[in-house]
Amino acid sequence: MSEKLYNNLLFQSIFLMSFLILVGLLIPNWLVFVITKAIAYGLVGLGIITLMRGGLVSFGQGFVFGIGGYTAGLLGTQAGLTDAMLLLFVSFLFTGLVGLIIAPLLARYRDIFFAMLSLAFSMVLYGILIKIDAIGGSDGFVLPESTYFGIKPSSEYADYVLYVVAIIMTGFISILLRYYYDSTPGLIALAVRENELRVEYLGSSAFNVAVLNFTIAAGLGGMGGALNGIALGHIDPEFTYWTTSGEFVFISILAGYLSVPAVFLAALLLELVRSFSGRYFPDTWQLILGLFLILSIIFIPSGIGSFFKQFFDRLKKSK
Amino acid sequence: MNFFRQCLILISSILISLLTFVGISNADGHKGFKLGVVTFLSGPAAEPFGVPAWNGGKLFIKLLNEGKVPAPYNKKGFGGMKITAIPIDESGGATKQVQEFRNLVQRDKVDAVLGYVSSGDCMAIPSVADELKALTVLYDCGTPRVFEDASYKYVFRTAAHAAMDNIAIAKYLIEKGHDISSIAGINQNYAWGKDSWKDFSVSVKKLSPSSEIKNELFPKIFSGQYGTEISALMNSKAKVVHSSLWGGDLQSFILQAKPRGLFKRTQVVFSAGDHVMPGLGNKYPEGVILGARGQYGMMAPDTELNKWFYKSYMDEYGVFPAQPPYRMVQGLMGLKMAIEKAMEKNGGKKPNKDEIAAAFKGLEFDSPGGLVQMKLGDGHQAIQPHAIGTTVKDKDGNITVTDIVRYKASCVNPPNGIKAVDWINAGFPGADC
Amino acid sequence: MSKQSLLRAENVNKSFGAVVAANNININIDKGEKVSLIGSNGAGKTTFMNMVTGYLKPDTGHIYLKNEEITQLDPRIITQKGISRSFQIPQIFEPMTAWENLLIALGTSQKKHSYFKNARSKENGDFIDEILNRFALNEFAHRQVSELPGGVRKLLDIAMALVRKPDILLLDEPTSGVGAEEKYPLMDTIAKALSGQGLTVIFVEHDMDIVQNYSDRIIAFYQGAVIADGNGNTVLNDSNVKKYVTGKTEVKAKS
Amino acid sequence: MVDEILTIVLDGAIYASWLFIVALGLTFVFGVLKILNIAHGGIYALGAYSTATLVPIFYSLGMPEQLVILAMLVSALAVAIVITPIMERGILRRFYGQDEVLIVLVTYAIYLVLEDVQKLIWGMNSLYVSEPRELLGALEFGSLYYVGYDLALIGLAIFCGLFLWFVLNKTQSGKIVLAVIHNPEISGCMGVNINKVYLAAFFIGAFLAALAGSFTAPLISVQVGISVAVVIESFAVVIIGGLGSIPGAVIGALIIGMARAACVHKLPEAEIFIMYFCMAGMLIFKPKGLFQGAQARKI
Repeated sequence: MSEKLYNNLLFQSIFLMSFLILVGLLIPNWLVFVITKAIAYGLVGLGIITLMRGGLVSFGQGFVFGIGGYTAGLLGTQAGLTDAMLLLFVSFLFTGLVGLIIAPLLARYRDIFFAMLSLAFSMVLYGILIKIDAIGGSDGFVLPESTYFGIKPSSEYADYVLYVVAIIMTGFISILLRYYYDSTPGLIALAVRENELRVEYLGSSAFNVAVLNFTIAAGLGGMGGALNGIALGHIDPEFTYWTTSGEFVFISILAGYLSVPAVFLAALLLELVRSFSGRYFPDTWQLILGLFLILSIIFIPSGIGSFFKQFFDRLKKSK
Repeated sequence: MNFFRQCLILISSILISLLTFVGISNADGHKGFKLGVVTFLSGPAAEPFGVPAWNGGKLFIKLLNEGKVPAPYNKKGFGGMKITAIPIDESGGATKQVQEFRNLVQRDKVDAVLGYVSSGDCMAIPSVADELKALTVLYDCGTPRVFEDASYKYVFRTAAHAAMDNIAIAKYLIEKGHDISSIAGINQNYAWGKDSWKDFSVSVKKLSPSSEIKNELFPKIFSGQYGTEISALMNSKAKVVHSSLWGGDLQSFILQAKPRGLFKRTQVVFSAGDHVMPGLGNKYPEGVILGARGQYGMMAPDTELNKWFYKSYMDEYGVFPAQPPYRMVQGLMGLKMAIEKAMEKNGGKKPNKDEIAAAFKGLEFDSPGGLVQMKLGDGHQAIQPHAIGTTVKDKDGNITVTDIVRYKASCVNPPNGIKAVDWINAGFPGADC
Repeated sequence: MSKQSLLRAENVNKSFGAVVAANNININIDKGEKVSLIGSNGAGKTTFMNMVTGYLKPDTGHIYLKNEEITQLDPRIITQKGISRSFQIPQIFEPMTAWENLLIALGTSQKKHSYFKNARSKENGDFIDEILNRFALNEFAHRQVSELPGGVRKLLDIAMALVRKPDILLLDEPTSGVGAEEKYPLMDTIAKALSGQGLTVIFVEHDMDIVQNYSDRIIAFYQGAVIADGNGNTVLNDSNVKKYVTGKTEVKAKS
Repeated sequence: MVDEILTIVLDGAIYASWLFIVALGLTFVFGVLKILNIAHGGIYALGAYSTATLVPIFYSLGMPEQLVILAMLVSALAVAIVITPIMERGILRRFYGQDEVLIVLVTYAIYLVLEDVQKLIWGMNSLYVSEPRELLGALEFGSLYYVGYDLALIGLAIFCGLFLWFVLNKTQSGKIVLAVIHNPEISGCMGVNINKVYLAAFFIGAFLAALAGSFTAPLISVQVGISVAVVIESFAVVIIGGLGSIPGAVIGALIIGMARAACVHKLPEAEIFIMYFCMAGMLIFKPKGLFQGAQARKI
């Protein structure tokens, strides 16, 4: 009985979440903040991974990242909605809806064409955002400070509270996604990745799989964008720029599509490399980031997730 | 027990990596004064702005630490404390800068942050600065909205905002008898460009109500190609073309417009036109009216402090200092004065940020560009005297600035409590010229 | 044998540029028949199969399944309506195990899915084990399919098509790419697995011995047209078939 | 009125020519190698830097002014010669056959590296080479002056396009390239050395990128950060025209160039948006671009 409990996904996740929440009390504030940002980026990466499981990679997740961020920001500034959890949730739903609307346009395409068209969508959004002066144009705008159930935490704890909220919401989303990946439709998505023709001849629709996965990816990206905006307190059209989208693809390729926690680890790694190289090599941080990308693609082609999987598989066997 | 073992490994690896990072970030000790300096070190704004500004700042900090700066800045460092500067790249957009700012404050635990060229960054940073209670000095950016739309406790701007640049140019055009019956503008499509054009066009309309706006172009920042815009400006046949372009954009615009005769046919005015002169040299067109966003570089006042700074910079880098180094040094001077004033009050201890902020409020200090007064935004926003001139070729064929008209700070800056736009619209009430 | 028409092609034509791939084809197949399609390469048998499964659309003509027109439908819909197929080169999910391949095939055949229920449930497992058993694939269940021998891959491909319990199963050259000595055991396994379900099977095959042994009706194609249709002896001894399909070799009578 | 239309057409044509030269290499490399090379913008910047370095040397050697165009060609060639083995042989080759999107990411990483490489080699100062632009004098059109050099860009664009078209369709090696574009596997089986074709195609793409940089250098101040906008502008051209299509690149460049010129003259508020607007329209009505040959889906 107890053995079963330890191997239960829900139990493991809750254990990990509580551990991270406790750790958040011990680590310095900046790291809490960096982890929160990594979670935001990781959510978008998780979306791309969901797509990757169905054989697609989007090079334009800045599109949904931006929509999520602006949704949260505009609800905050225009509608006075400041509850972080509500903002995250609404952004998730709204961006998911947008994703559902444009998914049929994109779902007909595969490989590089899918990637490029999604990138084009993100650029169109960028073009629109820099044009709308009412929401700050290229400068973006500042978000109001968030509240939680009507309470505004004091500034020393604001970061930590958001961190806790991010961990809990992301934790449960990750669990749901894991269930989805292991469910029959999740498995069919993997099959689409391997051989779309066969899936069609088995009577399932690769198109529907792409639409569903893109919608999920959009929702996750939107939530990531909202979390990023809330954490930083500022959003601008840079959210949707192609360089931002490039980082998301990097996170998901570094993580691989096998493991959910690996995505967040990859996002954290990218955040740390970026911020430390920016801090210690302000003149050449792009060079370092670029080399880091190339080397990790060369040496970990199937992603950190594959290490995770091997590691746990071996543990299981050795038992 | 396999899950426990997994957890143990995971936990210990996370802990080890965390400790490593915490160790790195706390490695350097904390004795002198730690200053985060944020300026463009990459991207198109680096060469014309970020790098010369930081060159000036680096030199000045070095001389301060050595105690080689003339009075009243002759105390070593900041009130005897050695200054350690941490330069950070400003490129990547406002959102990235908010994060870098948090890193500086929370991870590097800097005592103050000096920075920001981009108006977008200046709009984004202050609210975070107040939230984190981090002393922040904005040294360059121009948008008037920072202290007009909100007020902040820990944020100061040691340079005048952009309204002054455009008001002074409008006044100059009229005083020198230029034809301003029609105007056109080419400004970048973001806060700086839009505000600059609005301030200029409204000022001209106020001073000469009959003048007509022909053409308002707002190309994207860093677009680099202006062929079509130049045609449109020349087709409009406006008498005056105004531009607040800066950096690489301004350089490219000049290079592309000059052979097409724009500068011969129209009176062109650059509200921030001097900082590309060291780079362009004699490719800079003649007869252009320009401001330097203060009395800087070729339009600097003839004071001891300026002569000292001009010479030190020239000796070190081999080019004359344009506005960016002046403005960064101005920020450092303001910060130094505020710190030393706070130390006088608290008996020479290292002051905390509340003490420095209190001392900074309403501060007045001399800079190479003239007297800086923290008068607007309830003592958080500086005003300073201004100068406008016209380019001309001297007898050796070198481009220099002539016909310089100097404006008192109170002549081209609104009084405390009035928004720049409102002040212009009202016809500059209370201007003391 | 009931005379209820299961699959019917009426006046089906298809050409690719100047090449006529289907020339006024009329075929009627009843429930439970085991039909083989023969003809040299390019004769039109694969084109016919592809039109039945929806990969190609006829230029003119109609195809009916149980009197319902399926001419313009997508492969996926046609599959859902009851026509499954296997492939000449097995189309299986290479990095997965045989067991997982069947799990996916099973998943695609299920109408309702739960997004939060693990696909590897006991009932799914039992079902797959039974199929594996039927195709004698038990020992390969948990091996990655890219490592499996050709015959096993063929079997798995067919097994996947069968999971959905189709009305008609189309087998595209089930023994191609398999060593000569393995062909008969393979066909035996297939025949055994397919038996007893009243399943209609249409297969494309080049080996005339296999055609004779495992089908009760043969349709011969030449240049896109059906040149003979009937039971084994009739078709294989048809002069046109001899000339254009089987070549000069005399075919020995069915023993 | 006529004057204004003439101006718009001329401005649009100049800008379109520039866009076309920039996008041509990108679309060609995509056509052959199926790589969307984000580092294209970085190579463009290297070309500009290399011209800004070589041309002053050329002048200081006292060479005749008219031959400066040779110096510009040489500088573009030099960039292509240096960058091709490093990028194609050294890095990209490892990834052929892998996921195309992975390769896009690799080129993105190379783009980042190139950004700082420029800084490390040439420092932060901006460079100017406006001299070649004075070579061809100025021409008067209506009430406006145009610089001969800018108009010559139109000629250069036409030349580049025709030259590439000629090489591909009228020469033996060009036909081999076309065969590889059509089906690399079959061409490989038929004895075509695919690796060589890829190397050559990448070289041509890199040369075109560097050439665009070379000929843009006299127009701008060459400095860090000139590449980021180029990536997106050439990308927009290619999306509108269809990935991998040379005629598509012509049309894409003309659409953006003309639309932008018309906007600047008649509707300045829309200028920065127009490129994205064209792209959005194309995505909605013809998502594969005007000249897209590749099929969208396997079934």
